[in-house]
Amino acid sequence: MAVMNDMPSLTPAPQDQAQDQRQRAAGVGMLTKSLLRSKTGALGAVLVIIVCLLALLAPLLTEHDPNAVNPLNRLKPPVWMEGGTSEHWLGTDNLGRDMWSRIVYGSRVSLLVGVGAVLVSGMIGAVLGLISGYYGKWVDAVIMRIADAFMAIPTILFMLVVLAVVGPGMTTLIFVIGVTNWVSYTRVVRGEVLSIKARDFVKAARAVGASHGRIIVRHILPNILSSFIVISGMNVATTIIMEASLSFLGLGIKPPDISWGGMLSDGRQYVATSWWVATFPGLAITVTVLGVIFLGDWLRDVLDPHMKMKG
Amino acid sequence: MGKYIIKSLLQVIPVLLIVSIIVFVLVRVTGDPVALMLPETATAEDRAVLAEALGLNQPLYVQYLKFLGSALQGDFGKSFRYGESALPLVLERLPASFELAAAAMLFAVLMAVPLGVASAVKRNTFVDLLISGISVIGKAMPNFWMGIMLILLFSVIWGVLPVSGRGGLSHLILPAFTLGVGLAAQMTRLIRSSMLDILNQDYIRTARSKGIREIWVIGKHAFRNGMIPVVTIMSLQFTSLIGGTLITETVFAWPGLGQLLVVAVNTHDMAIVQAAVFVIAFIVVITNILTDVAYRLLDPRIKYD
Amino acid sequence: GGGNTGAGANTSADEKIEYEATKSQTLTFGVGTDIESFDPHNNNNTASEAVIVNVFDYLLKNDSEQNKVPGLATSWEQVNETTWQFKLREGVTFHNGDPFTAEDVKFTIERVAKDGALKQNSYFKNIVEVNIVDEHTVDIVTSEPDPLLLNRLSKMGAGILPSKYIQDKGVEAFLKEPVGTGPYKFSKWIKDDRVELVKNENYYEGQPKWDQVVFRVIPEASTRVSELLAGGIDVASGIPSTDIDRIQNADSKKIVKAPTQRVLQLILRHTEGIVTSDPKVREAIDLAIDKQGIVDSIAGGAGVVTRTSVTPGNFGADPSLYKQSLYDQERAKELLKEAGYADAGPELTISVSSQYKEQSEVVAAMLEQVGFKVNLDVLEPSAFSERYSSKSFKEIFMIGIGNSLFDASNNYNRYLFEEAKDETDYDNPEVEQLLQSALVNMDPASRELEYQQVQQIFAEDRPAVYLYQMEGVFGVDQRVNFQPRSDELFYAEEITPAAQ
Amino acid sequence: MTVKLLEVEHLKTSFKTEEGIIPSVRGVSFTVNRGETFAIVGESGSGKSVTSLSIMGLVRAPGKVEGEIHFEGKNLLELSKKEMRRLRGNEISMIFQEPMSSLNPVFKIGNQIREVIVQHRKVSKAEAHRLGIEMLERVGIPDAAKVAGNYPHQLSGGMRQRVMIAMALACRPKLLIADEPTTALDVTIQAQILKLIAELSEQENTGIILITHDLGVVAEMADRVAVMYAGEVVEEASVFDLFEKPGHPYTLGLLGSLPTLTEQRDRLDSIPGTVPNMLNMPEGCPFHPRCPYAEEQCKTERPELRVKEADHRVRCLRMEEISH
Amino acid sequence: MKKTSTEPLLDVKGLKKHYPQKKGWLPGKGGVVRAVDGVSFKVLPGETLGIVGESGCGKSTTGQMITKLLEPTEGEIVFQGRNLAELSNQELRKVRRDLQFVFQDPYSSLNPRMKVFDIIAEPLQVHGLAKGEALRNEVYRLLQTVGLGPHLVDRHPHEFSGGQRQRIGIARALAMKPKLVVCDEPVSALDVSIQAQILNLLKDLQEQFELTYIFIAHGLPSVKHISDRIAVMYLGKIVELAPREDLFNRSLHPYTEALLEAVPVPDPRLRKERILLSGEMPSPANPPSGCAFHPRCPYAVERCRIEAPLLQEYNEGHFAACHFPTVHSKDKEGAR
Ligand SMILES: Nc1ncnc2c1ncn2[C@@H]1O[C@H](COP(=O)(O)OP(=O)(O)OP(=O)(O)O)[C@@H](O)[C@H]1O
Ligand SMILES: Nc1ncnc2c1ncn2[C@@H]1O[C@H](COP(=O)(O)OP(=O)(O)OP(=O)(O)O)[C@@H](O)[C@H]1O
Ligand SMILES: [Mg+2]
Ligand SMILES: [Mg+2]
Repeated sequence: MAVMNDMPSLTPAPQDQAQDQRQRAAGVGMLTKSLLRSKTGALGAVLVIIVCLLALLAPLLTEHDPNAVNPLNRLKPPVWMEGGTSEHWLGTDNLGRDMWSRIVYGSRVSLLVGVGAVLVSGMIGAVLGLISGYYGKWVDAVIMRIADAFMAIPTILFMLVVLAVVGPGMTTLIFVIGVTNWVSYTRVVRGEVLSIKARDFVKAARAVGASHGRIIVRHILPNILSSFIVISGMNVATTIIMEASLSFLGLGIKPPDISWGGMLSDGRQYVATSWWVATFPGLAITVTVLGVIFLGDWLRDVLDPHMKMKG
Repeated sequence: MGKYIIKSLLQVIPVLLIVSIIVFVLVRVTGDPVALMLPETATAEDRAVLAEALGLNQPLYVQYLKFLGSALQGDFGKSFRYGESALPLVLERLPASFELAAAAMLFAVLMAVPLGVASAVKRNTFVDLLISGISVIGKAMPNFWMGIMLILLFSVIWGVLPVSGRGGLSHLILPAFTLGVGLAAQMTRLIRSSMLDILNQDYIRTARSKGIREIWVIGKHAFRNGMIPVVTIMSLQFTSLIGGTLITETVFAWPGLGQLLVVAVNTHDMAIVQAAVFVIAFIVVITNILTDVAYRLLDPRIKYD
Repeated sequence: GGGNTGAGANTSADEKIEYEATKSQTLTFGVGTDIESFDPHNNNNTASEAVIVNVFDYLLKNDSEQNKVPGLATSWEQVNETTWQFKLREGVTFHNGDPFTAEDVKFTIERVAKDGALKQNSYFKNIVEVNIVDEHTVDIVTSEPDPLLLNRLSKMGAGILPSKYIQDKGVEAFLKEPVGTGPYKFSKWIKDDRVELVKNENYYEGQPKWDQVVFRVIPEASTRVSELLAGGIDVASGIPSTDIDRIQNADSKKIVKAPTQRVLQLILRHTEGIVTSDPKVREAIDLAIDKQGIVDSIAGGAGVVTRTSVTPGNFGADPSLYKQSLYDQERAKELLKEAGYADAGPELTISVSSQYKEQSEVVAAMLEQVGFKVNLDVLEPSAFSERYSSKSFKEIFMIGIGNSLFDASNNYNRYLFEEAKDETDYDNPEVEQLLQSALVNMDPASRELEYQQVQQIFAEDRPAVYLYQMEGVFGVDQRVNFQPRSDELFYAEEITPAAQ
Repeated sequence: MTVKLLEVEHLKTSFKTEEGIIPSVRGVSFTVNRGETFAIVGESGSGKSVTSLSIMGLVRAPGKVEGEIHFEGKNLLELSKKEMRRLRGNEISMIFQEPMSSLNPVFKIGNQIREVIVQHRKVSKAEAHRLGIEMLERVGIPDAAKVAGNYPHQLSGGMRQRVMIAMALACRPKLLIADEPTTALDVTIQAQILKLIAELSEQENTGIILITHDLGVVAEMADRVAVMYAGEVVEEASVFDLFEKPGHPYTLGLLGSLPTLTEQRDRLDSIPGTVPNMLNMPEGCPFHPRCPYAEEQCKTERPELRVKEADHRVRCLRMEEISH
Repeated sequence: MKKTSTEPLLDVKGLKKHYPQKKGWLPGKGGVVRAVDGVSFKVLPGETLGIVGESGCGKSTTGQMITKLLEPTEGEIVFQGRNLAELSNQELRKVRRDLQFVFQDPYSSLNPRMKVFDIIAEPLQVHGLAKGEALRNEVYRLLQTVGLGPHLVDRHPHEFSGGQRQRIGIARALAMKPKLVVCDEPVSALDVSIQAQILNLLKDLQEQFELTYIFIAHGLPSVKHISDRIAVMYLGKIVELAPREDLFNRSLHPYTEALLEAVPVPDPRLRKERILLSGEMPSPANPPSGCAFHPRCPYAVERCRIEAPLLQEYNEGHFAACHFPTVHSKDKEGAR
C-alpha cells in the first residue's frame, strides 16, 4: 500500500492570501452585486430611496405650503387635464391645497408611522419572544397565552378601541399600532430562538461557561436579526396601509399633519368626480409598499442561505 | 385525537380569561358611556342617576368580577344603543360575517393557488415577476379604495352587480372580491415560497426519477406538501376576517360583525364590544384548533397526542 | 313584507339588475346610520326618529312648516298654568288591533316621564302625571308652567305606545315586534342593513301611499350615491357636495336641498385669562371667517349664512339676523392689533368632530390669514361628544347644533349661568334674566321678544360665532316627489310617486 | 460477455449561478457494461451526483449538459422529454443518498411504489399495488402489505432505503444508479443494504453505477472504479488495480488517509488542503496545489486521461514517475 | 506509549438519561425514552476512550452529560475526584475550563454571525483569562496550534471548509487548556481526505498538551486509530468495554462482532461472504426485554429474552454484558 510520508499533514491548508482576499472582496461586494442582479430587489431599493428622498427633501421639492387652504381653487385637475395649471401640476384637493406638496410632505408621516410603529412593535415583540423562547417553561407558557389572547382580538378592533380613548395623533398612532402588532414578532422570534437554542453553537457557548446574558446577546440576538429585518420590512408596508385604514375609520393622522392614508381616505368621496385627489396618495402608498416588499423579498433571499446554513 | 381536542379546548380557558381582562380594561378606560347616552342638554345629576343605574360607580374589580360572572352565563349586559341583550345581537351578525369571510377565502384560494404554483414553477421568469407584481399591488391597495372603485365600475358604470347590502350571490361578489384580493396576494406569495421550498426537496427529485409527468410531480407530490403551511395562513386569515372586515362592510353596507363593532366602539357600547370580542376570540381559538386538526390530517408526520 | 332582497344569482351582463326600488309601490331610502331602537322613549337620535315616525304617532305633530297639527289628539287646550287637556281621536287601532285609548296615552307619557333610564326622560321629567278624564280625554300635568309642552309632545319621546300589548308581553317582546298606530307597520329590521315597513291598511287617515317602505343603511356616502345612481334606492340622504353635479347630470336623478335646524358654529370660552374672553378677539374671529365662501365651496352651496342659531321655523327666531354675515379680514387684523396682538397673533385651539373636518380646516386657514395661530383638534365623533359632555374644551369648539324642540330655549340652555360654568363661562346677567323668564313664560308674544333680544345681544357679544345653517342635501330618483323637512324626518306619507 | 450498456462521452455539466458559471462536470467519459458494478468515488463536490443526474436527465435549470450519453445506442441527450420520461424509472433508475428525505412524507409507501409501476407498465392500480408489495418483499421488508400502508416517517432509515430500492427496481431497470445509497445509514444497516443491491443486480444482470466516497464500500462492491476530482475523472481502473496499483496522487492520498481495522498506524497520511472551488479552478492540473509530486509543469499544463495499463487510465502528467 | 496512573480523571457511575415522553396532556402518563440507561466507566489521565455504537444509541447524550451540557437523570460524574452534581454554579464554571466538548457538526457548532477571532476568544473572555494584546496573541497561538493562519481571524464560519471549521471548534475547546476533551463524532461530517487531517491533529495535540479524550464515533476504523480503550454501546448501555486490541481481536459481545463484521474493508481482496445482522435497532422508548440485543442476536436463547446481562470483567480490563460471552467469541487473530 502506498504510503506518502512526505506529505505534511499539519500545515495549514494552502489557501493563500490571494484566495483569501478574493473571498473578502466577494463578501463586501456581494450585497450590492446581488442587489443589482435581482431586478425586483433593485427596483425595491430605488423606490424606497425615492420615497426617503421625498421625505427628507420635502421643502426643496415644492414651493407650496401643503396646508395652504384655498377654497376658491379647490379640486383643480392635474396639469395635463383640461383646467389644470402648472402651478399645481398634480392638481388641488377638496380644500384647494396643492396635491404635489401634500404628497411630498405626506411621505414624512407615512414613513415615520410605518417605521416608528414597526420599531415599537419590534422592540416589544422581540424582547418577549426572546424571553419566551430562551427561558421556556412557565414564562413561555404565560407569554404565549397572552399572545394567543392578543391574536384572538382583531388588531383593527383593538386599535379602534384604544384610539377612541387616547385620540389619534402621530405619536399615539405609532404607539398603538406598535403595541397591537407585537404578537407576530413574538411568535417569529420565539420560533427562531427555539431553533437557534437547539443549535450546537449555543451549547458550545454554555460549554465554555458563557452566562445567559452573554448567550442571548452574543449568540442568539445576532442570529434572529435577519428574520427580524425581513418581517419588519413587511410590517412597514402593513403599517402604512393600516394607517390608511384607520384614517378611513376617522382615527388616522389629524391635520395639520399630512399622511397619504388620510389623503386617500379624505379623497374617497371624490373618486368619481375628481379622481386625482384619492388616486395620487393611493399610488404613493402602492409604490412605497411595493418598494418595501420587493426590498424585503430580496433581503429574505439574501439572508436565507445564512439562516439555512446549518450543516 | 379526541384527547388532543380536549387538551386544546382546555387551553382555550386561559386565553379567554386573558381576553376578558384585556377587553374589560380596554372598555373601561375608553371613557364615559353615560355622556354618550344622554342628550347634550343633560345635567350632571342626570348623569349620576344613569351611572348608578348602570352600576358604573362601583370599584373596577367588582365590576370585572360581575362582568366575568355574567359573561360565563352568556350575559354581557344590554347594549346601550339597542337596549337589547348584547350576545344575541352579536350572534345574529355571525351568519353575514361568516358568509363574507368564507366567500372571500374562496376567492383568495381560487386566485392564489394557481398563481402561487405558477409563480414557483416559473421561478425568476417574466411570469413570476408579473404575478409577484400583481400580488404586491393587490396587497398594497387599501380595501376601501378598491371597494369604492369596484362599485363604480361594476355597479354604476356597467351595472352588472349590485352596489351594496346583503342578498343573493350577486351581492356577495364585490365585497368578497375586495377582501379576497388582499388575502390572495398574501397567499400567493406564501404558496410561492412554500412551493419553491418543496420543489427543492429530495422527494421531488425522486418523483422525477420515476419518470412521472411533470404535471403530476407538481400537482401531486409538491402540491400536497406545499399546502401544509398554507393551511396555517388560511386559518390566520379567516380569523382575522371574522372580526376584521369592518372597512369592507362599511363600504358595501354589509350587515356583519364589523359594522356592529365600529358603531359599538364609537358609541362606547361596552356590552356589545365585550360580547363581540369574546365571540370572536372564541371563534379564533376554535378555528385554531380546527386548523391544527386539518394540519395533522394533511401531514401524517404529526401525531395526535 | 320581507320579499326578495336582491336580484338573485341569475344576473346576466346585459340585463340590468332589478332593484326593489323599481317596483313601483316600494319606497326605498338610503340613510347613513341605522336606527337605534324601535323604542321611541329610549332613543335620542334623529336618524331613529326619522324612521319610526312612520310607525308611531304623536298626539300632535309638526307639519312641514313646523305648525302643530292634530295627530292622535284632535284638539287641545290649556286648562291652567300647569295642566293641558287633550281630546283623543276615536276609532284608531294599533297595528295589532288594540283600540287606542286614554290608557295608552297615560301609559306612554308617564313611562317616559318617570323612568330615568330612558334616553328621552330628560325632556319629559317635568310632567308630573297624566290623568284620564274619559276614554278619549286626558289631562297632562307639569310641575311648573311649561311653554314647551306641545313641542315636547310632538317629538320622539312622545310616540304613543300600546299599553295593553306592552303590559301583556313586556318591552322586550314589543321591541321585537313593535306596534304603533302609524301609517306603516313594522315588518322587519336587520340591524345595520335595513328597516322594512309595510302599509297599515287600517290607518286612520286612509290607505297609505306605499305598499312598502324600506330604509337601507349605507354608511359610506359614496356608496349611497352609487346606490342611487344604480337605481337601488329612491332617496339618498347626506349627499356630499362634490357629488351634487354628478347626480344632477344623471338621467332621472335629481338633487333636492332643504335647510335643517342645524347651525354650524364656533362656541367660544369666556373664561378669564383666555384669549377669547376679549370681545375684540371674538369679533376678530367673526370677521376673519368668510362664511359665504365656506357655504359656496365646501358645502357646495347647501347652507345659509346666519348670525343667530335660532333659524326660521323655530319659536323665537329673529329674521333680522338670518341670512346675514360679517366678513372683513382687514378689520379683523386691526381688531387684533387693538387687542394687543400686534406682532404674534393669539393662539387658539379649535376642537371639532371629524365630520366637520373640512369646514374646520378652512376656518383654521382663514383665522391664520388674519394672524391667529390655530391648533386644530379633530376628534372622532364619540370622543368629541364625550369632550363636549365633560366641558373640557380649550378656547373654541366647533359644532353643528340642531333643535328638536323647535324652540329657542333649546339653543340657549347651555348659556344659562349654571350650565355655562366651567365651560363657556358665559356670564351676562341681562341674558340670564331674559332666559330664565322665558323658560316659564306662557305668553308667546312676550316670550318671543325675550328670545329675540337674547339673539341681538349674542350677535354683538359673540359667545358663539355662527357660520351657517346647514342644508340637507338629498339625491332623489325622479320617480318620487320628495321634499325634505327641516326636522330631517322621513314621513313616507308626504312622499308621492311621480306621475309615470 | 461484456455488453456495453452505457457510454458517457465528454460529459460537461455546468450551472449558471449569481457568482458565475460552475463547471461541475468537466468532460467525463466512462463506460458501464451490463451486469457490471461501476463505482465512482471522490470527495464531496467533485461532481459525482451531477454526473448521475445528467445521465438521468434530471439536471434542471440553470444547469446545462453537453457531451454524449449513449444508453443502448440511444443518445439520451437527444431524446425528447417524453422519451426520456419513459426510460426514467423504467430502464434507468436511481437511488438517492438520503433515505430520510427522498420519500414524499405525505403519501403512503404503497402509493409511491405503485406510482412508478402504473407509469411504466400497463397494469391496473390493484395489480400495480400487488406488484409493489411483491417488490417490497423482495428487498426483505417483513410484513410488506402492512408497510405499504405506512407513511415514510413510520419507517426506520434502513427500511426507507429498502423502499427506495424497491421503487428503483420495480420496473427491472437495466441500469441502476445508486448515489451514496448508504452514507446516511449505520454500518450494520449499510452492510445489509449493500448486500441487497449486489444480490438483486446479480439476479437481474443489472448494470450499477455506485457513487460513494467510502473506499471500503468500493472495495466491497465494485468491478471497476472511476476516481473523480474537481469534475474530472482522474483515474479509472479495475477495483484491484486501483487498490493495488493506484496511479494518481489523489488516489494515493485517499488510500493513505484511511484508517483501517487491519493495520495500526501511528499517523495517517492526509491530503493537505481542500478541494478547489469550482469557480476558481487552479491553472494546470486541478490537483497540483495539494499534490506532493507537483512540478512546475503541473501548474501550467492540464493533463489528459492516459492509458497506464490495459483498462487502467490515469490523468497525471507524472504518471510514469509515480511508482510504488 | 501512554502513561497511565491509577487515579482516574473521570469516573462515571450508573449514568442515566430518561426523557419523559409526553402522551396526552396529563403529566407522567407517557413512557420514557431511555436514551442512556446506566452507563459506568472510568477514564484515566492521558488516555483516549473511544465510544462506538449505532446512531441513536446514546453516545452524544452520554458525552453531553459528562460535560454538563445535559443534566443526568441519575448517576454520578466524578471529575478529578469531585462530584459534578455537588458543585455550585461558580465552581462548575471553573470546572468547565478543564472539561471541553468538540461537536460533531463543525458548522452548527460555530455561530455563523461571529468572526473566528470572537469564537476562539469567547472562552478566554468569559473566564477573564486574557485581554487586549494578550488575548489576541493567545487566539493567534491557538489558531497556529490547530494549523490555521492568523490572517483568518476576521472571517466568518461560512467562509471555511469543513475541516477548517472543525479545527476552529478544536481551537475553541483548547483555549482554556482543558484536561479532558469529549469529541463527539468530530470527523463523521467531514470528507475522507480531511478526516485524516483532523485525526492526526487530535493525536498531535494530545501529545503536546497531555490531553485526555473521550472520542465518540460510529466509524470503527477512526475510533480504532485513535483510542486506547473502546466502549461499545447498544441502546443506552455499554455492552462491551475493552482495550483496543482486545476488542478487535477477541470481542466478547455478539453485537461488537456484528459491528466489526459490517465494516467494509477497503481492500477488494478481502471481500468475503459476511454474516450480517438482521433487523433494525429497537427504539429506546420501548426497549426489548432482557438483553436489549436479543432480537437481533444469532445466539440468543430463552435466558437472553428474560434476563438482562450485567457488564462483567472477563479478561483484564475487558468487560462485556452478555450471558454467553465466550461461546461465540473466536480468536480473530488468525483470520487476519
Ligand atoms: N443546482 C446547482 N446549482 C449550482 N451548482 C451546483 C448545482 N448542483 C451541483 N452544483 C455544484 O456542482 C458541484 C458538484 O456537485 P455534486 O453534487 O455532483 O458533488 P458530489 O460529488 O455528489 O458531492 P457529495 O459527495 O457531497 O454528494 C458542486 O460544487 C456543487 O456546488
Ligand atoms: N431531547 C430528547 N427527547 C427525547 N429523546 C431524545 C432527546 N435527545 C435524544 N433523544 C433520544 O435519545 C437517544 C440517544 O440519542 P443520542 O443523540 O445520544 O444518540 P447518538 O448515539 O449520539 O446517535 P448519533 O450517532 O446519531 O449521534 C436517541 O434515540 C434519541 O432519539
Ligand atoms: Mg452527491
Ligand atoms: Mg450523536
